[in-house]
Amino acid sequence: MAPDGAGRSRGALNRSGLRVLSLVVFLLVWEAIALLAGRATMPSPLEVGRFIVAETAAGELLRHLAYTLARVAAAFVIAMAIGTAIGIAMGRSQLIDLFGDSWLIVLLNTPALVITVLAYVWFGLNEAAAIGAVALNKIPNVAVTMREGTRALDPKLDEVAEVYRMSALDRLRHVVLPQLGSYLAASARSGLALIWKVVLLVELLGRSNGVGYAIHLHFQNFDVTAILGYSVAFATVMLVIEYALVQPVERHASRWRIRHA
Amino acid sequence: MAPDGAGRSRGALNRSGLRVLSLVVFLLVWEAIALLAGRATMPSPLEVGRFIVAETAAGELLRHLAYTLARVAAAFVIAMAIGTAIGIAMGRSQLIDLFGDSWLIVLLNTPALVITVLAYVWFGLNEAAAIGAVALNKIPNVAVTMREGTRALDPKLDEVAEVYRMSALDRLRHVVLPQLGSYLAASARSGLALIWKVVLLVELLGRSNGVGYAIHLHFQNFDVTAILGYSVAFATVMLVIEYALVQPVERHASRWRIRHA
Amino acid sequence: TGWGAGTAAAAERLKVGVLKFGTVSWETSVIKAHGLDAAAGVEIEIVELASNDAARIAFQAGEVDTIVSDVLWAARLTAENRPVVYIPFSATEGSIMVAAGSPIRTLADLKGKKIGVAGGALDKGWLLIQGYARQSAGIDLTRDAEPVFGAPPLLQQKLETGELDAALLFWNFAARLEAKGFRELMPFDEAARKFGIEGNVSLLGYVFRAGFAAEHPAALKGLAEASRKAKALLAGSEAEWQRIRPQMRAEDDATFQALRRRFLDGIPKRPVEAEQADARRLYAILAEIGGERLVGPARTLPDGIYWSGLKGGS
Amino acid sequence: MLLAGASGTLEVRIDEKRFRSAEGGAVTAVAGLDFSVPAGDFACLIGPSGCGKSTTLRILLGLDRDFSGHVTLPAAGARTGVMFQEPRLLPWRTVEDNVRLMLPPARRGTDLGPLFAELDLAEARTRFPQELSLGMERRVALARALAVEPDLLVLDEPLVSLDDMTAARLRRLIAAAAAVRGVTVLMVTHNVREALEMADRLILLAPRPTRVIGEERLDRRRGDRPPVWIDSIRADLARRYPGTISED
Amino acid sequence: MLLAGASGTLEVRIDEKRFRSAEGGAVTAVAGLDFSVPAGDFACLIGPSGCGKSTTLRILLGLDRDFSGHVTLPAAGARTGVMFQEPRLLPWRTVEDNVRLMLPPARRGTDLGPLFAELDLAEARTRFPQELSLGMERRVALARALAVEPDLLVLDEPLVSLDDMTAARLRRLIAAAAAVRGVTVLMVTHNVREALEMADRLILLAPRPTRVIGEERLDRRRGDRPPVWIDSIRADLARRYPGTISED
Ligand SMILES: Nc1ncnc2c1ncn2[C@@H]1O[C@H](COP(=O)(O)OP(=O)(O)OP(=O)(O)O)[C@@H](O)[C@H]1O
Ligand SMILES: Nc1ncnc2c1ncn2[C@@H]1O[C@H](COP(=O)(O)OP(=O)(O)OP(=O)(O)O)[C@@H](O)[C@H]1O
Ligand SMILES: [Mg+2]
Ligand SMILES: [Mg+2]
Repeated sequence: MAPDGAGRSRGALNRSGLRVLSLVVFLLVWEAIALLAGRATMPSPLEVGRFIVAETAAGELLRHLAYTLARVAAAFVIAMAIGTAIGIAMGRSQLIDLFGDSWLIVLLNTPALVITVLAYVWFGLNEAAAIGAVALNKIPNVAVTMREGTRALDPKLDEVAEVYRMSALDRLRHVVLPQLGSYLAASARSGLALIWKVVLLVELLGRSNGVGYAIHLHFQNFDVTAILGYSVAFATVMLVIEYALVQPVERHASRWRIRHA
Repeated sequence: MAPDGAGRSRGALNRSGLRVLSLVVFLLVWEAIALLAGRATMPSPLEVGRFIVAETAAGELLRHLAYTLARVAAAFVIAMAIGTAIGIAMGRSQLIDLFGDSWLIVLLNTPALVITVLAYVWFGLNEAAAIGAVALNKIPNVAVTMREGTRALDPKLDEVAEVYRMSALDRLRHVVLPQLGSYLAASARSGLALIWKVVLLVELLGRSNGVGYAIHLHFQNFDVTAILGYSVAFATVMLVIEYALVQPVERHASRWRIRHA
Repeated sequence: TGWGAGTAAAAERLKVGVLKFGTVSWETSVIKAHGLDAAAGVEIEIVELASNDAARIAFQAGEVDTIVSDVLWAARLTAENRPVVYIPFSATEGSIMVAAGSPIRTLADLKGKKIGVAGGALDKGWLLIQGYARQSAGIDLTRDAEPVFGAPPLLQQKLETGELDAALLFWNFAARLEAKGFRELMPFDEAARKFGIEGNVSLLGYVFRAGFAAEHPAALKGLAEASRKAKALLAGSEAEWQRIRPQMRAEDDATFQALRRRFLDGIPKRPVEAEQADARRLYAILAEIGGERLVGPARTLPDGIYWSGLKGGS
Repeated sequence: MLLAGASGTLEVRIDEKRFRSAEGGAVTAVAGLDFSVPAGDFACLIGPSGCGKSTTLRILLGLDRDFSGHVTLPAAGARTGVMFQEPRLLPWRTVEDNVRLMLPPARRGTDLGPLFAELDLAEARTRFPQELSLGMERRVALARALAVEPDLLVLDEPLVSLDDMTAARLRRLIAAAAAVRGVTVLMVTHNVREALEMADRLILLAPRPTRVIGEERLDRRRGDRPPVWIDSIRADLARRYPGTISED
Repeated sequence: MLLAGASGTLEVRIDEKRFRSAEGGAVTAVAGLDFSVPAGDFACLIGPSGCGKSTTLRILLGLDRDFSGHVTLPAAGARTGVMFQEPRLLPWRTVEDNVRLMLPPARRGTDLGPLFAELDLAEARTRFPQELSLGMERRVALARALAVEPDLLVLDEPLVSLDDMTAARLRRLIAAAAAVRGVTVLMVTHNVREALEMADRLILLAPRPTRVIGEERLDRRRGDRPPVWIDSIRADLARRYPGTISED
């Protein structure tokens, strides 16, 4: 009933408006907490901002951030690829599922600390061990999610692919992966977060750079401002990736869905 | 073509057979690694088993395990309930989604260390802070997964609920939650694992018991046998929960699905 | 990364794992600044790590040739067939801190109090104080008080806010607290002396794989030499301290002074034989209190832990 | 706009309904459609495939509010029984639960046995929808619509995918439900014979964007309409609406 | 068991097909069904709702191998065009992609324009399935089945949910595709008139568990079957198979 033409641009306006509002409220809440908690235990957003600027100027922040992002990216790609393959295989074949199930649960429930330490001890304190350890921590999570997604695949569409003799690759691209879309999105997002948590540990235990290393150094001095500074810097990078990359891709991939008013 | 009657019991036999086989292969691989790596950096399954027995006899293992399980359970329940509620709300309402989106990403990408330290600093070195910190680490992951699930809900079934004026509760129980089933399963499984990873950190930073504390204690001495012992003990508990509880429930909840031959 | 094999790198190179803001890095920075390593015929390569855990992993993985760790750990590794040798680095130890105005005056006053313990249940200081409290005041701190284990920075903060009544902290944390007006209830070495230990025992030291040490005695000798010279420089020169001050992360002058004083107090001054004798005694006591959970299979300090190259010299 | 009046008459006026397609571009599905069905009447909507019938039903059911126009429902708080064009059952609930869960809470305890028996679903009550044939699923959907004892019954092609025998039986069942005083029925069908057998009025629709191109009242009493009468009316309609109703 | 012979004849023998239901208990869908369709023949399967028609099709398509019996396909490596009872389109692909992706790689580049035009889908080519009406979705499914230029065409109620005009046009389209030498067609329908207009043979099925209760060859040339002829055959069949085919 509203004139149709206005709908789209109004939507776009609302969209950024709400995002900005959300950010403002976030900063206000933070400031309020800082006031209540006292400077020592909770620095204000401004102080953290100042720290970020100073640390960036010193060249430290960007260096650590770059190392961490590179590790996150590498581990992410490896974990998503391997985890998805395992998950689909387990979801499709009962045999593989029964066999691999317990391995998956054991791996899932092995502390990151244990995996990391063993990786370092066996393969040395190097980038490959670090990234491998992170990926190994994340693979079972991806696999578990993708397995559920594969189990929820629509057998009716499979039958269509079967009678029309689609090639395995076509099936994957056009039938399977689109159905796994939301599972992929979920495990990519929470996966990035998990990886980042593990990267911190991995850096803490065996690297000489990266945000995890930096955060731990400052933790020794209980420098909450610095810890929050690094944390905020990383989260900001993730926000940018999310809004500039992930969400547009997601919107495009799910444009076929009928949206509710 | 196979006589129908035999199918079910043969299936059950295969099932346990495969599981046992899988376990045996797992232990063999482990033993092989232990032989290759040398006792110091990788103890054999037997040694770890002996440690578990000794530590259980000393009363240590069960005590730490019980503490950790209690924390895991509490944090799990809290995180699943709150995370699911947030996820559904964000999936359903574009307004809430736009507003909460950036908060979610920030929380998702805040290191466990930061959340844990702040929780301890603000709320004291107590159980509530520990469990709260764990739950807070896990909530965004649950929310992200459930949001994807909610977005994938079938609008056609919603319309049915609408025209027949189902109550909100009935809708949730009979229309929404069953569709979210596989998302719930995925986030419960990988969630339990994440929680357990965070619990270790939380226990390490500020608790005087629990598996995380024990592992760290032994880590100080680089006692790989002990670390693996605790890790295996926990994984075993999880395996039992999985096979005795989660999988039967899951099978029952998805019995309506047509299974492929 | 075999034990005893050592790295096949050039004989005179030595990789040292240090914590960026840790005390070892104060020393190595002096060494580097004055070229003390080259003068002693060894080239030190510094590998910065984020935590003690990281240092131990790096050492286990053979990524660094030496780290500074405690003698108990060295003994344990040796007893577990991973022989190491040890060169004393510092005798500074942690202590129990309480607020300036705290009513806690003696160990007996700890009864019913919340005590933060930085190193966990098997921390050597914690065990020693436990033993001493039992002996002197007849109280079992694990039962009669409420120990809280946790990360040192967190415990320091909790002591400052009053959530803890006392905290057993590593010496650098204790120094910071001291600068803020906190009071030492009882230093570690005081407890040790109560058990018949004669002098300061250097419980921290450089640890090397025995095989590496055997193959590269010159490198070890060089490090020991450089370390001694660096300590001497620090003991005698204000300028040196001003130079490493940024690394110390001292937020004010009082903290800086406290850190400096404690560091200098901890410089090992006794012949290694005396050290070893006291270490042996202390080890036996700790083994008794802590049992196998603390010291591992060895009930006595294994022989040959103290690097033989130091004997008679130092 | 959606209003429930007390008039008892179902009034539908859709000035325009446009869809925006995902690939950009707009599709006008309905333009200037206007009809009304008096309380208790049985109306059939007939129009070519893709003209906008289901869209119209969704609008009058309140499922789509993004249109310009106005809908008046027969009575405030009227119960509605709906059979969508696809079965739309909950796959994770048994046949029986699929029907029972949609009942108003007060009627949840009703004995559904007779209804299932009439629909030949007695033995399927405990099965899950995916274990049924499509025709059976559609019958469950019909059971769900009838079980609520609706004041307004909206049926989108209820009788396709059924064999002649079953279809005939279900026609009688629907007619019986419609015979209850005051039940207004709106049924989409492509089967003109079926419409002529059951309806009080036919509403003939244009291709997309749809509007009403003709309304026919059928005055002869339902149940007393022999095949010859149906054939003659049909031939007459085919002559008058050549693009909509075919010769045979 | 599923074998592709060189005989050219489609032979289907299903001794028994049982489903195990999720709630326990077994459902025998087919018992002792046996029929064959010579190469190039157009056969219609007619049977009551839920008797086992779709199950039979799934078995002969090789989608269900858990049965006792034997299937021989017309030719090894024959291309099959299938229209399932529901449209089964890929919701995340456009109409055009839905058709094109199912083509054998060699034919991916074919111009689909004429086919879409005949099915009145020209303007819907770039839309997604959820933006179509059900009747349109069904037409896309038919387009998909015809586009592969099949040797065997299997259609499960292809023409429901379509208005008379469209249905008549599509009947002609299917008949034209079937007229190509050697294409074997198996079509399920509930519309006896439709079957009598299009088929070379009718295969009449019993209620569940289904088996063949009668086979009728229709010798009169397709395309030369006036309504009177169809009506008379139909009346004859209704007399001979009273439970399966109704009077009018
Ligand atoms: N979400 C949508 N986006 C774009 N176009 C749509 C959408 N939904 C429906 N349409 C278009 O609106 C028109 C009417 O669709 P509708 O489903 O109402 O047809 P119908 O009359 O029910 O047809 P049928 O008899 O085939 O079921 C169709 O052309 C369809 O393509
Ligand atoms: N997976 C299943 N589990 C149990 N029973 C099933 C299953 N699939 C089908 N059936 C049963 O098998 C019988 C035959 O089903 P089928 O789909 O073949 O019927 P149909 O002849 O195609 O009917 P319609 O004309 O309604 O489409 C039905 O009674 C159905 O309930
Ligand atoms: Mg429709
Ligand atoms: Mg069927």
